[in-house]
Amino acid sequence: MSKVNLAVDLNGLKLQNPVTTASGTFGFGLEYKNYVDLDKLGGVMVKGTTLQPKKGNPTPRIAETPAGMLNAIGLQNPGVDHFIEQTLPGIKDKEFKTIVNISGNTVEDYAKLAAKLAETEIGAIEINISCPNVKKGGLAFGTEADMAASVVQAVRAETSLPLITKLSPNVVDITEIAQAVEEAGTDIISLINTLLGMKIDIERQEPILANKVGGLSGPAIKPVAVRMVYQVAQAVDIPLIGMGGISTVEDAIEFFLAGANAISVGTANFVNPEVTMEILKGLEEYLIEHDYQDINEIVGKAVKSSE
Amino acid sequence: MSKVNLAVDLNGLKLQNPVTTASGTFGFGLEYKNYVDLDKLGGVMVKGTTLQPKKGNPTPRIAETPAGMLNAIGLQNPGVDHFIEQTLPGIKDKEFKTIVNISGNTVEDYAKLAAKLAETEIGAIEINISCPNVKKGGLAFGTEADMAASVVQAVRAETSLPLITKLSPNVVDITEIAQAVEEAGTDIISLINTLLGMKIDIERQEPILANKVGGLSGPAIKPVAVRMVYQVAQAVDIPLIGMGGISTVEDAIEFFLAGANAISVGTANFVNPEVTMEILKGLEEYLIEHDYQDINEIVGKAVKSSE
Amino acid sequence: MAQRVIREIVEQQKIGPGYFKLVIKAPEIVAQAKIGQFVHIKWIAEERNSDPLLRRPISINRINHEEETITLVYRVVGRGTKVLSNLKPGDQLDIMGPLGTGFSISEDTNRVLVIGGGVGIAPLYPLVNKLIEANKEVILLLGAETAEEVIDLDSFQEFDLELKVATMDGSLGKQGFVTDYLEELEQEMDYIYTCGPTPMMKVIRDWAIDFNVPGQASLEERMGCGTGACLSCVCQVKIEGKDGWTYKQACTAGPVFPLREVIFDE
Amino acid sequence: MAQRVIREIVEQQKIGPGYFKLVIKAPEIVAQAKIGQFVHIKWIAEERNSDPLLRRPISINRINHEEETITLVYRVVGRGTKVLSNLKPGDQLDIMGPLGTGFSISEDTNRVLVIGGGVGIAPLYPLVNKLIEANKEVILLLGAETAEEVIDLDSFQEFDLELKVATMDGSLGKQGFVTDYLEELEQEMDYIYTCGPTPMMKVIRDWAIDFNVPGQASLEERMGCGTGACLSCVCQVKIEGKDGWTYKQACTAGPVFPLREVIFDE
Ligand SMILES: Cc1cc2nc3c(=O)[nH]c(=O)nc-3n(C[C@H](O)[C@H](O)[C@H](O)COP(=O)(O)OP(=O)(O)OC[C@H]3O[C@@H](n4cnc5c(N)ncnc54)[C@H](O)[C@@H]3O)c2cc1C
Ligand SMILES: Cc1cc2nc3c(=O)[nH]c(=O)nc-3n(C[C@H](O)[C@H](O)[C@H](O)COP(=O)(O)OP(=O)(O)OC[C@H]3O[C@@H](n4cnc5c(N)ncnc54)[C@H](O)[C@@H]3O)c2cc1C
Ligand SMILES: Cc1cc2nc3c(=O)[nH]c(=O)nc-3n(C[C@H](O)[C@H](O)[C@H](O)COP(=O)(O)O)c2cc1C
Ligand SMILES: Cc1cc2nc3c(=O)[nH]c(=O)nc-3n(C[C@H](O)[C@H](O)[C@H](O)COP(=O)(O)O)c2cc1C
Ligand code: FES
Ligand code: FES
Repeated sequence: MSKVNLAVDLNGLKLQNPVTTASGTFGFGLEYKNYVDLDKLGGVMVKGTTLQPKKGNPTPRIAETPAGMLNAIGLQNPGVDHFIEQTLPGIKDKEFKTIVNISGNTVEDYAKLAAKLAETEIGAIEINISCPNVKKGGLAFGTEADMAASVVQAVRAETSLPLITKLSPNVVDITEIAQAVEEAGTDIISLINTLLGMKIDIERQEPILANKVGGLSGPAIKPVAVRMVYQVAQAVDIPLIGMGGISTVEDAIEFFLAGANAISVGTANFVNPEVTMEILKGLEEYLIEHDYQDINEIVGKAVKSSE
Repeated sequence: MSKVNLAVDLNGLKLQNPVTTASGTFGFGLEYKNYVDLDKLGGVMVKGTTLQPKKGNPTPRIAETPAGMLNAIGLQNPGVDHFIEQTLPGIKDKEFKTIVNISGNTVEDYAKLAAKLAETEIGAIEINISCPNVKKGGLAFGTEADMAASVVQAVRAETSLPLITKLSPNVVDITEIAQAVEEAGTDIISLINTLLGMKIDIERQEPILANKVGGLSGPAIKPVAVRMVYQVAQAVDIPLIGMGGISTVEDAIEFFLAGANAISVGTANFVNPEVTMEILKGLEEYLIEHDYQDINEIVGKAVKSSE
Repeated sequence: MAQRVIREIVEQQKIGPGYFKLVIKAPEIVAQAKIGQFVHIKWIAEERNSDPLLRRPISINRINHEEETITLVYRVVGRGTKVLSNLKPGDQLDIMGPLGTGFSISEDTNRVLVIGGGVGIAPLYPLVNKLIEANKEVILLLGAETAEEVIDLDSFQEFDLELKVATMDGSLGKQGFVTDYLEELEQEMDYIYTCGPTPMMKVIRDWAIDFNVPGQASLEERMGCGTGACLSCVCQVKIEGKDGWTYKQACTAGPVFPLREVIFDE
Repeated sequence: MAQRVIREIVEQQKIGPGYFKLVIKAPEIVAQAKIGQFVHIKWIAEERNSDPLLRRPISINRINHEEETITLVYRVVGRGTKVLSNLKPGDQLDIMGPLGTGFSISEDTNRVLVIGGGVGIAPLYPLVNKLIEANKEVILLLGAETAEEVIDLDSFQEFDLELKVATMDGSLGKQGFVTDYLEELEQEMDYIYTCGPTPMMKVIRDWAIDFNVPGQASLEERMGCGTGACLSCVCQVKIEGKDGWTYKQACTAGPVFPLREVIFDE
């Protein structure tokens, strides 16, 4: 038994603890079962799911960069129907909350996805309005406040499941988008998705990724992510799930202090498949050492201290 | 004597070679004299200069991040008059081109700065419309196309010196700003300035920087910078000076292949004060090994190959 | 079952120009490993430095049950393999494995062709060993840049098999591509195994289709997770159905795929 | 003249809890170094890894002209100093230096107070040595957490000076702050030198102003370039003029500043 409370209630989405895994980095929940005691996770954001099956981009799909990586997977997934029929039955009895990350090319796509998921036993829907790897739509939704809001409204109309809206960092003012999606009815905001980047092979003299550009993730982007969580925490009243480069418990704590109510681990799973368990243990230790009873006590502390 | 041509002509700004040092990282040109044969540099962008002397921000002004650093210097500088009277006489006879990086709070500030510099013996003016560390103005100019354009026009009206406009990466679509400043009359575009970031001290539970947020630079941001150079190279017809995380000759070559006509080295000077000389040597070697006679031959190669 | 362990390096030896052999004491991996599988490794970084960031996939070259060691043979091609080559006996290595499907050996085949190119020879020793144990007639074709780069040459020579080598510089065997030997084959083959550079495997696949020989190819793709989660390592494989092909993860559905079903960037 | 050199580590020794002594063969630095100066160092990174990225400033603790070595004494507080502590004799270190102004010694002073706290004691040995050589009457006050953390205690005890120690845990000397000794001073002082934690130096500065004693303080600030270019290491120093103060670079105008002119975060 844990001596401190780690459970969080994110505007209706109740997680046994605030440690979740980021969409696209943890498959559909079971891939890491040899490394992680899955039942101990707070939540799993499954791979971005679309209406129709998607093959994704040609390879190479990833490239390594200083303290980071680029990916251009292109949303390869077997489609939402396959997910509901084949994948969900295998994970719905796990202790973690299954959060389905959805992507569409049109507002209607998002609405249809939500309608299909509305009656399933999932924990929440995460609206990905920020995937930089889909040519049509994707990025634009996440970078314009009214587009973002209309996606959220359309999804909201279809379901009473907790709604998470995932923001893109490729914007001038992330608080503007955050406020727009809050108003449009999202229950939770998650941030950040990847920054758009490129790496060039200087011998072949062309971009390494087949898709040319890709999303930058990993420790390199952590300062940008922390800054955005810090800003959004002051701009909205709904809970935040912070992510971007979290690789250690110290990183995770930075996000809580910046105002995140829960965190998500992405790229770090690749580097250390046991990282989520280490963060969970480290969080408890930090709280005990610093005399807190509850993880919620440290949320936003760095915002308050600097006001 | 070099066996290959490294000289570049950036729309009138002639540099003996394309290796320059980024504003704010190389002082006013002489600080590195013990480490660098200054006369071998192509150009030096001096520390951001303002109309009035500025004290800058309180300390801590920097923080280290994974493969990067945050800075919030806050444009400490002795003011443009001091620069012209005291600093310039000491550097104007150097072989490198002196490029004066200017910052203002209003369009008028920029115009006045340009007017003062117009008759001096400098190589070019670099308009910093992207400094994230000044509360008023600064960032906004660089993130809105018409604001950016009006600054450029105002400066253009005051001087026939080569004009470089330095773009902020904290935008949705950098090509839009690039096209706006091209149309407004800039001769050259330099990019990128720093990404806005934050680091939190988890023991003190507050941001490390006194200014809370700062600009992220160094290898971490290189993929974002390369991507932006690649995009802007396809959107405008004027020369580009690429920067952001360049620490080795391989990094520099990525920028040339992405479409930069010259490069600028920032944070890497702190890590290895001799880095500019190493890049210069490495560029020659790369060109010779790959049978090029002229650095200009490799500019934009990765753009062409992937069209 | 794959796991993550942190285990000690027993031996690190330079075995050729840029080629290294690394022996690691790893009982858990040894207990599980099958021929053709790989490990996903990371040096223990000083103070959690995150550059270079990702793990590196390397095939298992030897499984030694007595010593409880596995051996990796790798070529230094970039930053990660360079860091790896600087490690010394006593240093710890972070290992995920054993991963992937590995090679499978069918009862019904007799005359088996094994073709390896460059560093792609690394996973072949355990395979050839098993084939010989199973009394197959093995024809082994090895290709490399130079004689020094023919991994495990001595060990292969100890087997009772037909061995032909091709090197690009002609320093050993025929000068040229290993696939040049395909034309010279005098007998019909029941089965092919191959691992090596894509252009080589492409030629072999085409030949296998032409002569209707089944087989297995071990592919390489950039990997993130190594567990099937990230979809970075996918390879194009023919299937029945609308498009006629699908992407499969090299880390879990591969790295070994049915040779004639592999599509190479076409 | 400061320069950048890559030189070999001769000795690395743990000298206390988290405290290390590093001896480096560096003739060029030795030839130039003045008391109170520092070096800006970086371990040679494996394959240019860029995490941690920046150099670390460390004071010169000893300059040995015969051996052509400099000694650094440092405390492990974060990732950089941890990596440093893992280096071994024979490893190379990338050094910029000698940097900064250093301490200056005036002819006109006789009774000199030297106060060091924690790792701030590190640069004081060469200073005290020089003061003794110049026949000054030295009163040396040293403060630390525990007895084990009083750097160079043995060496200082060999000098002919008045030495008082305060430790927070009382394991050596008086229990409490080293500044508590200020009240007990029986004689007037001509000059003060100090290096240590900011709260300590603040008390000393106030005392120096009250008792009108001139002096020098060696300050710490986060550093980027170490050459005056980046303006990250600035300290607030009083000057004549409109605002009454200005920012000066600790790396070039400091790290030693006139004690009574320093403004500490006020
Ligand atoms: C299943 C499998 C088994 C392998 N077995 C061996 C082996 O036994 N011996 C051996 O020498 N090599 C093997 N490789 C290739 C080896 O993984 C790469 O050479 C190595 O990752 C290069 O890393 P680097 O840091 O030196 O190069 P860098 O170019 O610095 O690597 C940058 C990134 O690209 C990836 N990458 C680069 N080249 C390759 C490649 N050819 N294949 C996969 N990823 C690559 C790296 O893993 C890393 O993420 C295998 C690859 C796979 C997929
Ligand atoms: C002129 C000068 C002389 C110094 N002399 C000594 C000495 O002789 N012995 C010794 O143990 N320490 C000395 N220090 C402090 C030493 O530089 C820091 O302890 C060290 O940089 C911490 O690095 P880290 O990677 O372990 O810590 P981290 O916290 O991981 O460092 C992160 C970043 O903050 C900077 N930083 C953190 N703490 C300090 C600090 N106190 N001062 C300056 N920068 C800091 C680091 O340089 C780095 O850029 C000196 C500092 C200065 C400015
Ligand atoms: C390989 C990979 C695939 C990803 N796929 C998705 C996705 O399908 N949907 C999504 O919203 N985010 C996706 N992301 C973004 C992550 O969920 C996360 O927002 C981002 O990587 C930042 O976190 P990190 O630095 O911890 O990885 C993906 C990231 C990676 C590395
Ligand atoms: C300490 C520091 C100070 C800077 N000051 C300025 C400045 O005054 N004006 C400006 O336009 N850019 C300034 N920059 C941004 C750099 O010129 C450069 O655009 C950025 O750091 C990215 O390059 P890098 O990754 O090579 O450092 C500064 C950067 C640093 C690290
Ligand atoms: S490496 Fe992640 S799916 Fe294969
Ligand atoms: S460290 Fe750059 S100015 Fe002092």
